[in-house]
Amino acid sequence: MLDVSSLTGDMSDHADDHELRILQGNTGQEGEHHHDEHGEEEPVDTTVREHALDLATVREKLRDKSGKQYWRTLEELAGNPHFDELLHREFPRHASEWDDAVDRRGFLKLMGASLALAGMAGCGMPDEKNIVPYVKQPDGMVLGRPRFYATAMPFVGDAIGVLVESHEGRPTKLEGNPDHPSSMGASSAIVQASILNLYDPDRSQTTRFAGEIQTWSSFLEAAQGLAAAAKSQNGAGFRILSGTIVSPTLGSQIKKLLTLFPEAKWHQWEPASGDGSREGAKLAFGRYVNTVLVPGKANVILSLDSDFLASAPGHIAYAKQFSRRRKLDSPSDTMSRLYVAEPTPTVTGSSADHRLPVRASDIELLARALAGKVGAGPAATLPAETEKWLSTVAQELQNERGASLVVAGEQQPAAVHALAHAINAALGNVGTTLYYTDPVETEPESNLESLRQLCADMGAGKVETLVILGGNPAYNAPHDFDFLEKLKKVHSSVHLSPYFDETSAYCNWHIPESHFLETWSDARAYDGTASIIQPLISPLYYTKSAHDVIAAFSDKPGVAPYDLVRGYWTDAMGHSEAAVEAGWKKWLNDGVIPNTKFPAITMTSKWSASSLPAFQAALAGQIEFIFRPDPAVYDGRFANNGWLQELPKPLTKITWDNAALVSPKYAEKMELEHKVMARGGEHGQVRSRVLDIELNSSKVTAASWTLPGQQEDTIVLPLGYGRTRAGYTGTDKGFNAYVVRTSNALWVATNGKVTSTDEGYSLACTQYHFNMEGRQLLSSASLAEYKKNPGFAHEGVEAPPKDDSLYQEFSYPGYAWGMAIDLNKCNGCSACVVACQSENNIPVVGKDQVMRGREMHWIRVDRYYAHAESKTNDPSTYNPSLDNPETFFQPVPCMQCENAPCEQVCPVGATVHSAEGLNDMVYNRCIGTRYCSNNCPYKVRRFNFLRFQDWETPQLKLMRNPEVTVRSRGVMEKCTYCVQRINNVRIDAEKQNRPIRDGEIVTACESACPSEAIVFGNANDPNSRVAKLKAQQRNYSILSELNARPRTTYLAAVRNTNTDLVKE
Amino acid sequence: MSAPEIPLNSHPLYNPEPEPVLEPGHTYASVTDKISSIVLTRPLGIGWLAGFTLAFSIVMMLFACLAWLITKGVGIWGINIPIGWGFAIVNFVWWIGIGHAGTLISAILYLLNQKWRTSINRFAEAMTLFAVACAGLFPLIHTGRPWMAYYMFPYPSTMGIWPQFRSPLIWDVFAVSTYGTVSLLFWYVGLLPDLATLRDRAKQKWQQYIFGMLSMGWRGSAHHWHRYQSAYLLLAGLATPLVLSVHTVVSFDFSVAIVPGWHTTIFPPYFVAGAIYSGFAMVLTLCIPLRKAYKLEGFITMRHLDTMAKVMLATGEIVAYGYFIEFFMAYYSGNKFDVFLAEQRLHGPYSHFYFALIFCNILTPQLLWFKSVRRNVPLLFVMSLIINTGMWLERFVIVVISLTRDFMPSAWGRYSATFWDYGTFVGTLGLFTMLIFLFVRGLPAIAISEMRELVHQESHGKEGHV
Amino acid sequence: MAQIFHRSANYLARFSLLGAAVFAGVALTAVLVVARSPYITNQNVTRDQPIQFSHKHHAGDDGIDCRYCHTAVETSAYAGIPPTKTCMNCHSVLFNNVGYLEPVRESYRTDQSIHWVKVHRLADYVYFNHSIHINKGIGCSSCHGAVNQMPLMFQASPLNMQWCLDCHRNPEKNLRPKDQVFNMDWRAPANQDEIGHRLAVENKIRTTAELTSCSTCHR
Amino acid sequence: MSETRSQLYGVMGEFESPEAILAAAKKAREAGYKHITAYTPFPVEDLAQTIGFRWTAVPLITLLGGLGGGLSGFALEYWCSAIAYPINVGGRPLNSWPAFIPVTFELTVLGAATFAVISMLALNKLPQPYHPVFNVDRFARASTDKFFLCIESRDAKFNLAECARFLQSVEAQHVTEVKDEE
Repeated sequence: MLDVSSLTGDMSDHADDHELRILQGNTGQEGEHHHDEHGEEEPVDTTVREHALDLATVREKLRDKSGKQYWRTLEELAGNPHFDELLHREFPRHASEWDDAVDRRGFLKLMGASLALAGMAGCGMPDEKNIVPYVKQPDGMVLGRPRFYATAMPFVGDAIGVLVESHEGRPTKLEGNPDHPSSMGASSAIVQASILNLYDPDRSQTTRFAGEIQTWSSFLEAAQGLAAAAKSQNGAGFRILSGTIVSPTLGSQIKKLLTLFPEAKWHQWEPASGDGSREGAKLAFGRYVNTVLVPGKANVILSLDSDFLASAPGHIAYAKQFSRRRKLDSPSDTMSRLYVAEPTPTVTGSSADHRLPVRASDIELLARALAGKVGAGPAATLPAETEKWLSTVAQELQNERGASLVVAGEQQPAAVHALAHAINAALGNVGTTLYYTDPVETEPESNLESLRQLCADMGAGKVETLVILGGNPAYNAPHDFDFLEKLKKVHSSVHLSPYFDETSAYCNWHIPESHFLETWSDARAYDGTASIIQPLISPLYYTKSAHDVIAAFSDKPGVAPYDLVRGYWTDAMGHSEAAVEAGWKKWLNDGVIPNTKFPAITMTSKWSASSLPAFQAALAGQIEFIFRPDPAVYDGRFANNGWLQELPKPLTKITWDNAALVSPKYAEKMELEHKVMARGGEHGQVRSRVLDIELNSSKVTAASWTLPGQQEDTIVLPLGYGRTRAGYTGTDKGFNAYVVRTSNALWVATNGKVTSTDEGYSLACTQYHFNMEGRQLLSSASLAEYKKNPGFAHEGVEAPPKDDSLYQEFSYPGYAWGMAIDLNKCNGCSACVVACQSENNIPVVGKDQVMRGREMHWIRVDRYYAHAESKTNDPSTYNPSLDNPETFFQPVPCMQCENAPCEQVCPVGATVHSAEGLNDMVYNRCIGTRYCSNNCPYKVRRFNFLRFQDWETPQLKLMRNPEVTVRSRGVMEKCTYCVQRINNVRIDAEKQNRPIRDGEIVTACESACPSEAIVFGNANDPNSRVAKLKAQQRNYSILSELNARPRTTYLAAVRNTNTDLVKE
Repeated sequence: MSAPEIPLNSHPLYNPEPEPVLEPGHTYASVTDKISSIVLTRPLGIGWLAGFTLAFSIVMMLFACLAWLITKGVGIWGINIPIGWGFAIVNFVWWIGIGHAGTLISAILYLLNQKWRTSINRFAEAMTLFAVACAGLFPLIHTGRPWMAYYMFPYPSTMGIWPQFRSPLIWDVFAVSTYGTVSLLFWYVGLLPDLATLRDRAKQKWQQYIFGMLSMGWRGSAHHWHRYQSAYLLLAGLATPLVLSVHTVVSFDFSVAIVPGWHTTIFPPYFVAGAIYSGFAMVLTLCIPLRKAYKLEGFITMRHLDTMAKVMLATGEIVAYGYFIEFFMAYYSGNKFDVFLAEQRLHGPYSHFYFALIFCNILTPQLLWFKSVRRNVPLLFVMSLIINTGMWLERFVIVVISLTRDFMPSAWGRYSATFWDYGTFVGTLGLFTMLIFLFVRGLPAIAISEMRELVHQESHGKEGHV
Repeated sequence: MAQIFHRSANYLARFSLLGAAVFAGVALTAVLVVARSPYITNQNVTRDQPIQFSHKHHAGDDGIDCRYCHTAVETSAYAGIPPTKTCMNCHSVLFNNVGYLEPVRESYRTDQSIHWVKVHRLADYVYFNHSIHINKGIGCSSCHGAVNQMPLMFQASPLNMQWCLDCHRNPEKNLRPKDQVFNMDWRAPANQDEIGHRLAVENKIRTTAELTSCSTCHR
Repeated sequence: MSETRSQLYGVMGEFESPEAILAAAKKAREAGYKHITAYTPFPVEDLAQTIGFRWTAVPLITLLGGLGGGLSGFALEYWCSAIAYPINVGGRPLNSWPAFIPVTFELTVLGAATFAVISMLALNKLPQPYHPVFNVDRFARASTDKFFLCIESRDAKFNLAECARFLQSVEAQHVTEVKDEE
């Protein structure tokens, strides 16, 4: 298939503009696009029709044609029967991807996709549908039954084990792998969304040289040439730049290469995960050490600006362990207690029992003081208020020696980490609530210094060949490094990346990177456990993995990744092919390689806190700018992912944008009011003031956003936005914070100048109103109160008793499906939202539609600030209660009310009750009066105001879950408790004539939830988990006075507050 | 001139010094001639042509809006979640309300034996039909899939599914279609003798044919009249409860739902009163120019305007009472959602709509207490326009404001209409006007035979029959 | 005034009014009838297939079991259309050079799928599952008719929702002993009512309320 | 009109006022004529009774129509919701009769109204665009300002000369014979 690659990339260029329109919810634009675009007549040589085609001829025909002409020619070719046949011949694989509902046109369009031949979409289609069976059906495949494969998603110093649901060879959904340490069966929003990246039509599709399409083989030749050149001078001038690498195979490949080129250098750069933890460990122990937390064993946790529940390696596992310690079955149960000191609210901070807003730079002072208090270093003096807080915490940490835990944040400097190590050691926590292992990453080093050195060499013209494995330094390198200018001095540069991005544009060679579901590889989890990454689908385009690229420069070019991985593990298993052969199948099946978890090592401190230089506290009132990865698009690598772009960020609830986060006090001072717009309003569109930020001798214009709970003098600049070459979805969204980020102030910057402009910027915010208006929506109490009054959630609301009706009520003798959501565990991470989107084919509607209040998420996570007040309901109007409000999250799916208000008002019976108590939604009966939505007190119904679904883009067709109807324009939709999963499990159970077991049905949101907050099951079965939860006194239903009898109920949140810190 | 032997109490609207409902000196022939000539002989004036052309072009715009709507979907409007209903439903309720005056005048006043109804009932009924036509458009087009709207009718489908009769929307379907049909019948029956008149007076053959067919060969024989009157009386008797039921059912769309601001028991009476209120306002809006243009002051006298003004005043007060009760019940019940909504109406983002509504519907009509105002035709005309606006605002307040602030603060939103919302609304105004224009030139705008009867009564001091 | 209409106009007028009413009624009925007719349901329509495959020959005369080709019918939602390989199992030796089987051999040679024309088409929003019906004792022929009598395949049942409901409301009419499920010639015995009820209990057939809940078939 | 063979339908006289025709009709009845018809531009009280037409079936038919409409309405709703496809809607009972009242009411009115109108037309033998009386030229005024009395030839006592004389005797003007063309 090599040659065909020469057809593709160019067209993908043109395709880019159109294929993704739909992701923007920009309906009515699809379909004839390519014809519109390339419609005009041009003389075309039709001799090609005469004789049968082979790809060589096609290439011949297309050579030196470009743009419109190129398309005309392709459309000519598309008309040629031989060409069609050729496609079948060249892509038999795709033929096998179809279930039996495909028609010829769809099939050709799929071909079109892999050739980016969307011009063929116009082909006529026969009125009858066709069945396209396999020629030779793969072994073990049963049509219509999904299969699950274990693999792992490598992600910044971690690998998250996943099970991939695959329908007839199409991966459609990711689930956590219960056997994998960093997943434990759960996942995160990013993991859930990564499947969309696989099918993203904007992905780069072919190798290019100087922007022109080239074949992989021509790159191989070039690479060998470069290698030879490098070899001749011992590798001097040969550089590799990669992200953090946790793939043992890739690591060893690179190291082997470096042995070939002794003078060559390998640099690493991860823009959003700091060097602090690395260098901190080195500072404390004299060598790089990996820290593994065991929050499950901790009774008291202090987080020093660490968002360990929602980011950084292992966070899913940590969230799981932590939530298990927040489990309350009865008032007699105990809970762990979480203290968080942080500059800006995070998911972790919001779950804290006590949270202290501290500026990022003062965290170190806090750490020093704490060290002093626990005897791990010299004492330090704190402001009175903080002092009181910290001494209470210190006291408690000491009371819980060996069962306490202090965690330092990724973005905190080495010193804080070193102090944390010292404190944990002093508290005797090492070995219980945390332990140390060898580094997980192949080659730990200070990323900042590494990149600094590379840039220096590049600047000095010392770099002949630069191979960039993933990453996007042109976009995310500190701007004082001036990476781009220096890159121009590099003689030949190679960039491997999934998109033709900011960096690719300036490199000679661009190699499209395979998605992790497309290639063989391996990766280590945060605790060292290794997994084999197996391909679930052969590459949709002509993409390659880092293994291929490194191999291309090695002495054995063109070795397949599979052989490399096999080879590495053969060596690792003591060079015994047999051992690997024996284990291989099981490794793939389980998704983990047994006994590869790193053993705990004992470290002795080679450092004392007293050796720290004197601490310079920042001037009071001085504004501090801090850089943070975005909760959705992270460092920008997910910018083109529509699901993540449209995911409301846990705290701000903003979608499609980032904003400079400011504190209410600062907002009041600068008069940065929020203006709720008439269209969409509180649920959709808020206009906020635009700020000009001058920082580090550079300038950026950003929309401001007032965030309650943020430290007064802190402004957060979230990274990852303002991409210029992200693709249709991600380009030109938000502002680019990297522009004002310099190497000397990588995380915390001061001496900036903020000027508030008089212009406004409309942000798509899905939940603006932050208080509960005294309604019983989210009920919470302190542990003490709960013990005193376990039924607190039911106070002040009188729900009508069950037998109050004049009429005879319906009974549910069989299964009664129900859900219980433990607000004590939910930390708002929003994994459920994306999981639901992926499972239920929920469309992305785009910023404009979100601003009109039309996002389609079936489950939303409401964020409330208890007791927060503001006379204008605008956090920008300051009120002390906004300084550090108690934050709660409440996932809201359809409540599946037994007395559903929506059902009674539907004129056509499109939403009615099932015999098992589900509130069925029948799309094909719905005529779209929207009466049900009006009458739904929980507002969980979603309406297809326009044609939001993409019916054209073939890649997205492949991604759809065939078990769920794809809704079209004009119909209402909503959460169904994943009825497709219920039905499939029930059918299997019935075939065996047995009842459904508890936990056999897992809804998408439930399985994704890292903190086990969501439990689904049969409420009729007293032994089911859900029934037990519903039996708890904490269990209540929202707005119970309406007597809608929701099947989804909530367990009231309980905060384990420390009475010493409660202000009188 | 009404007869002294009639006891005072036998006329609910008895007027001690009644002035004529018909200018004196008219004969059977003269009324017949004056009214039928408008249809038969009078040439099309510039005014009519200009007005009609304008109305027609607006209707074309309506079609454009509908075409775009069908192509793209209801998303082109301002609606969203939580505000699932916007202009479409507001307009629907407004139009259907206006559509109440006609049947009310012809039916209820007929039963109440009000002579003054005679000269206005015909075009009031016509207005009803056209208003219902405009109203009927909206429930159809506001659905996400209008081409599936037939699901709302009970027909034996291959799916074996039937409409859901607990839904007020289904009640609407039946109420509105019944109302349309009965109004049409009522109107047509009333027209029969006049069509015969036109047939007999027509000069051109084609006119004779058309009116001849429409009049079904009416001969005005005593037998005809006998059955005719009996049927007409029955229709009046049926239309009276019907007219009350229709807006009650429309109010159920809201009061049956649980949304705060919708779920109130005051709605049925207060919707009906509001309907009559806006209906009469619209009758005034139409008949004031009409009597001027076609010199019908002799038939539509000050007495008519005065009485209609009084009816507006009365219904206006009922509506005011409705507003008051909404607030009263909110605080009296202490229901936190209702209380909150009540306050939102006064202080929320849409308060200006509410105050505008109070001005139009409560303050303005108080002027009608004064005879001088009721007699001031231009002022009356302006007030009728203000009240029409006010009633539209009332529906906006009910539909939209309630939805913007319901149970879950997290889901609160706001609404603002788009170009297409306005386009569709204005379009129906055009449609209505165009139909009125066609009507006044195509059919007798005043019931001729009833006028002749009136001449008879007036000249013989005899009271109305029945 | 002169008479405008001829006397015949009386009859014309009355007749046309009556006629209009009658026509409306007839038209409505016609629509409802057509909606149930093969014209819409595609019932009993045979379609041209790339290969004139005869179920009568294979299932009837040769007595090959349904499951030999439709392998997934007991385990999956789809019965499964056999891959070319399945045909070649026999036809690599039997009739291995007759012309009308060339498309099969070609497909096998060139690794290109045979494009069969769909005969049974359910609407996309209906989720029919073969396996559960088979396992609960609904025979193939209950829906597909006597396939072993069909030289060319056609859709034997209307496959509209009303038809599905008829069985979901009282399945016992069609329940058979498990061993009869694949028997194309099975006919309901005289005592089907009693047998049906017994089987319904044995196979734990769900209640009508459950079987007629929307989400049983629609998602 | 004289060319075509025609038969006599009756004799018709014209009057100026309701009172005049009322008086004439009385006299005609007293004179023993059974088949008399009066044509007036608007309903004249007692006229129908005077010429011997009292009872009409319209109200009864209307009542039946109303009952039919209402009953079928409720029956439809009950059957759809409780028998044809009984399904749990928002926990409401299958027979939610209070919710069925509005439709029942509307259909009652619809049935009654339609039947009232149809019966009125049918009993009046409408549509009937052709009728002998239209042959009389002056009859056009019957829908404007003149009142006509017609003694039909099917009356047992009918005799052209006598009837004409009789009509003149009650001050009828323009007494003409009404011809019915074949």
